[in-house]
Amino acid sequence: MTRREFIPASIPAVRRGDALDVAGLPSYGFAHRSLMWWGNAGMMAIEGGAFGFMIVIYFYLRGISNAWPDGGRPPDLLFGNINLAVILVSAVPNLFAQRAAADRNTRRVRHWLYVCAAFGVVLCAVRWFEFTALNVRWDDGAYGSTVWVLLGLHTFNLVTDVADTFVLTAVTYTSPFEGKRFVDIAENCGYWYFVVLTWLPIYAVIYFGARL
Amino acid sequence: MTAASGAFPSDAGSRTRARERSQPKKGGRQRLRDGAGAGSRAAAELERTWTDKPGVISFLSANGHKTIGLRFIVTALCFFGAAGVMGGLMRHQLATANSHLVGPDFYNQLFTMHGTTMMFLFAVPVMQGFALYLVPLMIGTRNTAFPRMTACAYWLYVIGGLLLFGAFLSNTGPDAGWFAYVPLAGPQYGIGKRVDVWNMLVTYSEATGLMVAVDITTTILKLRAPGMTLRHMPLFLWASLVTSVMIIFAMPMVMLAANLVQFDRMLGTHFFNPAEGGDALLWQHLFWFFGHPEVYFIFIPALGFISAVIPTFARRPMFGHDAIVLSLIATGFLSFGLWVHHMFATNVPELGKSFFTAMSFMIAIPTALQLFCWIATIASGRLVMKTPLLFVLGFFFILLIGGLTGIMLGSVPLDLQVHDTYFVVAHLHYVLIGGAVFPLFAAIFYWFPKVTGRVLSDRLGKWQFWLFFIGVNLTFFPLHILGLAGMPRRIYTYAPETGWGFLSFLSAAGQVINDLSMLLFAFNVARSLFKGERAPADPWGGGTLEWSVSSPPPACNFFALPVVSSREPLWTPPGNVTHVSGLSAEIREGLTTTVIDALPDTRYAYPAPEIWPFVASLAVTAWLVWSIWSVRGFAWGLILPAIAFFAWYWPDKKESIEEISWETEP
Amino acid sequence: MNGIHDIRLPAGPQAAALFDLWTLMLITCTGVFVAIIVVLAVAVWRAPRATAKTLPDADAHPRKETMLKRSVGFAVATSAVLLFVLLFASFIADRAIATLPLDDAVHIDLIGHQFWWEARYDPSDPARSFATANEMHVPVGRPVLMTLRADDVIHSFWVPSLAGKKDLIPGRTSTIAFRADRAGIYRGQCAEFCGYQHAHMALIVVADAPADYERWLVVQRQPAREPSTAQERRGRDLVERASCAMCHTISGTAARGRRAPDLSHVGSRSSLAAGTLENTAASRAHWIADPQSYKPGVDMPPLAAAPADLVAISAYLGALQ
Amino acid sequence: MTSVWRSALTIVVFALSTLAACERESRDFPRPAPGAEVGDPQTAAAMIARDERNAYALATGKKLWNWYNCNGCHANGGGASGPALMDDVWIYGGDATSIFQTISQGRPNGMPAFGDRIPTDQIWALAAYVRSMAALAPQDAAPNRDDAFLTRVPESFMDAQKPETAKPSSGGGRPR
Repeated sequence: MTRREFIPASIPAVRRGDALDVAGLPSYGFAHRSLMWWGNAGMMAIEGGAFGFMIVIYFYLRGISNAWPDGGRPPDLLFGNINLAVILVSAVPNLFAQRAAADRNTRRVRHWLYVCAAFGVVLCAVRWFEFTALNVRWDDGAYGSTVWVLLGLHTFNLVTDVADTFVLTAVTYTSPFEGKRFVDIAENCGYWYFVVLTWLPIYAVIYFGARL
Repeated sequence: MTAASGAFPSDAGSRTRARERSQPKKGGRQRLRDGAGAGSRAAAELERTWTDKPGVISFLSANGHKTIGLRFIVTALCFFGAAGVMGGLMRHQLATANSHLVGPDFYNQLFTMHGTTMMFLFAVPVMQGFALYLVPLMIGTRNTAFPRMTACAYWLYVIGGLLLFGAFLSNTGPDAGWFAYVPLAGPQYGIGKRVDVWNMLVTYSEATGLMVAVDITTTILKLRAPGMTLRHMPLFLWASLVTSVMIIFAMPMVMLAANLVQFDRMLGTHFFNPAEGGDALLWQHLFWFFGHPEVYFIFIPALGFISAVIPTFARRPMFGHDAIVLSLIATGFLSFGLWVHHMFATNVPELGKSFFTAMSFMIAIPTALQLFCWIATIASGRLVMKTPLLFVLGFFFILLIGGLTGIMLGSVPLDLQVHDTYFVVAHLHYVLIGGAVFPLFAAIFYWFPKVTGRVLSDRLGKWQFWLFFIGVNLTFFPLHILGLAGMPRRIYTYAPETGWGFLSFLSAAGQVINDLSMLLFAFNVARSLFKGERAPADPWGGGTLEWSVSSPPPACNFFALPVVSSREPLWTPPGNVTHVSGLSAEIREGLTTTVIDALPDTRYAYPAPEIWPFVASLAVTAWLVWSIWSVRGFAWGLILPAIAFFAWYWPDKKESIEEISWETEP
Repeated sequence: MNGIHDIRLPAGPQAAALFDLWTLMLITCTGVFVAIIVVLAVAVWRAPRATAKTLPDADAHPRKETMLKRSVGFAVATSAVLLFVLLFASFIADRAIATLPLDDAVHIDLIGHQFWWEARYDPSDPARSFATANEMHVPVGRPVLMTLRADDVIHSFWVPSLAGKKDLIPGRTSTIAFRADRAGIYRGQCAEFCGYQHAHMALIVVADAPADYERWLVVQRQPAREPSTAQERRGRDLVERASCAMCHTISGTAARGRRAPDLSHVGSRSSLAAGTLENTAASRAHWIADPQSYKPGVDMPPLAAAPADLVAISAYLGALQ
Repeated sequence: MTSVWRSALTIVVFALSTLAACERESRDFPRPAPGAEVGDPQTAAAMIARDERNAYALATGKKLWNWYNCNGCHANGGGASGPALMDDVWIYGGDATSIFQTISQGRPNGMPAFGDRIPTDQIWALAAYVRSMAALAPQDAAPNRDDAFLTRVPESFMDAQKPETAKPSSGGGRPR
């Protein structure tokens, strides 16, 4: 988040007789001033809800089953830890990309979006190995089903946001380039924080829910 | 009252600043801005900008909130009719013992389709349709926040509904009940593709509900007219807001759960398979955690209708406005703590059950509070005895019975006797018909003039009301007694010795009366559309903003966005600032305001109509249908929606140029 | 196949407690309903009439408002109190049901199938254990402790005149206890939707005087009666040779199937096919010849046999007292 | 716009397949009928048409397979004392009529004759199910996994077997 986004809504609207002239208002704003932010927040609430429910299901099934993981070994930690490290680091270029968007600096935006996209690709690759390191199949039992769906849900968010990043990077090359596209880029970065933050509990559940 | 004038300083500095900002950037030609009232050149330009062009493509591309909202309402009413016919079929199958009108296979599909259609394809969409149509008019803006997403939601809803009925007509109708309990709906006992179709339909309708909910929430929070602080928001808006927020928290659950069942059926996962560590009861928890709030998605908007109709027809502001707002919010919260009272007969821990009993009793209090506030408003008002008010009074009578039987059902021990009997059927129909359908008709009679510019015949309306009132009670009251006499739900026939015949026959007779009243309504609508009396802007003397524009409203809703300084702007003298000016008349532009006190914040360019929402809905359909038929389709099908959504997002050069010329940097 | 099946005719302590609770709720709620509707009616009747043209009174009379505030507050408080009373009553009834003395209880395993009930008596003791289907006998005055399990989908055990419901859920075991205080025939029916024949899944509970009950037990524990007439003997041979034996058990014969009701004493039951048909020689023959016309979707296949054979089988089964 | 055409196509396909669904979804509960002439080609064709494409018949066949304890010898089609049925090797022929005869009249080396024990309808259902085990019946009608311990790949997503191809296959999934 940048300072600029925290500037309170100053009101350049003025009275003209009994009318309120808003011609001078900006045609877009960042953070909670933009509708995109609210729509994004709604989507995060929905997906966050789904994650939360899935975690509840995980512990519900864990609670009623006498062996967890049933039969198999818990997932190997290696790729999970790599993913955790990479995704945490990826928050940094994401922050710069968001700043650049808020400053409406196309060059810097592109530059940082490239870095974000690179991180995204790496993460998708690591995610692939994570699935292979779960040591269980989705149809091996309730445990397998739960971890596969849990990891799958987060992968879905990961992949969609990476795809968005690519598309937005491409859009920065189109012209004319409307200022409100910077808001979209900033919001996409905001969504990436959501991907990072939701990974923390999901990582903990998948890798240590079967070890505790 | 003076909040408006106080909020907008009129100092020279800001005026000059504003003027130089408002200079166009490109090509010096002076831009046409709104502000002048109807009849001006700007007004004509606004109409042109907001009117959709004729033609199929633009029909599929339309994203105006009035168009989409109306489409939602009409489609939902069609599904209402279809589901009603199914209900009638069931009542006539049960009218006599050992009846052979339909067999068990078809009967199971019938009651599953009836419940699914009523809950997923009628009740929630029709309420959201009303919200889509009315919210922008009531908050004084020109469209909802995300019109294209809402258009996409509508197409998903229609296609999902058509797929469900297509499946039903080809003998693939879901047959495991609208609650689809596993294992009956699971991979082993849910034979064929029937339950897959149900899961898909749920995914569709919940996706629709969620998209619309996000749209309405954002619209109400960010697009209110300047001066419409939270305290000045009419109750209908509060109801819509609470409902939308509830939907955002409850619907992901059922979407997720339906997909888990689908995974069990399609991929061989074991969420609900006890032999492999799953649990059949888990589904009931997941389903009812959504399923109980679902009732309130239907009920709370209806309360909004009531709170909109009563003040107008009692000629006074609602008594206890703040109390009602608080009880709406309280109801929203409490409704998430009730789900286990659908599961008292299962072996969930006893202590938990008592807790849920207490919760179920507690939620009666906010509802009672609203009820008393309404009665107080009526008692202290001067009544206009028109059809909408009549339906509201019918609502009191029927909902009260439903609510009281609801309290009985909330008690664990009593529920163990009447659970899954016809007593529950009676209860839920009293609640949903009394709590949703009567207010719905009140709303239709109340807002029909605004939507169509014609008034529905009041005489026919009163006939319809009395037929419906008698019919509903005759159809559903006997079911209470049948429940006590031990008649279980969802049986396709019964033996004469059980002695359930007579009351079932009465119920079937009542159903016929309901059908008559519905036909009368259809006739009334058809007749009034062509030769109903013309409606002025404010035929009922209502006080909220939608009555300040002509009936039907202009395509742009308001030639100049209003500035409000009270809860019933049409009933109170205006503030010293009455309207907004300076928004573009050449592109679809609106005004965003701050969340709490509704100060002007930014100008907002609404997206122009596009075909992409429709294409995207087709792509999603392709994916979901494909996923029913093959596992690979579930993975690869995702590519189609991806393509569609990115094509949707990709900027359109002409549009960008136009918008940039209106752009002002923050 | 016909028995008492009504919440309002309790025949056991629990059903009685529930019926008292019901009566209390009914009275209270009716009172509340009448009160509110009367107030509303009076309000509507006394309120002056107006038209859409009438100017709305934007801010109503202050004295009137305070009066309204008081009455609304009073109404809310009253309903809260009433709700609390009902809540209390509900908890009391709950305890009354939970605290049924269980000494020398009759133990029965009840297993729900699509679409019939399997009852196993004395499950713990193989020597004395036996199975019956769709018709249970219980002694008057002694508590019955049932263990509920489901074989395929969810069913629900419900005999309204004796006790509330309890679901039979696959993969879970639940228990329910009840007591019949009056001899009689009580009808129960599956209360959770379980498929095509959810409608034809009745369970007859016969409450006998202790002596009769003991007599019944003795008969049930014996193996199936040997056929006495030639016709009956023919019937048994047919049953053993034909498809019947694939699913049904008749103790002491070659029929040892485990998938369908135990027929060792089917002649002693009052109904066939979980309360679908009265148990007569004719109905038995019809049922065996064409079960799907009575219970479409039931697992029993039609038996392609000559009428004479059907009569013989029916006679044999009827003799299995 | 490619996605439009593809989706439109898929919808048409779905519409057609739902119409075809009538035969997949119909539940025809067996009514008394003169026992089918075993091996009579018309009957065979009719029965295959009715059962193999019909989800309810296949599910019934699967239920009977468990009830009549076919697993005792043909452990889940994997094979034990009896031959495996999930692979593509058919000693006495993999067509419905041959399977019908195998069940009703029995075969040398251990397969008993069930002709007078199991009604014809049920034998046809069993035959249809046995074919679905090897994915010789339409996949969209084949049963999904059981609510039981998973011992084999669900019939609904077995890899289709080609009776002529000789190499035995694991059935597309991990045998447990």
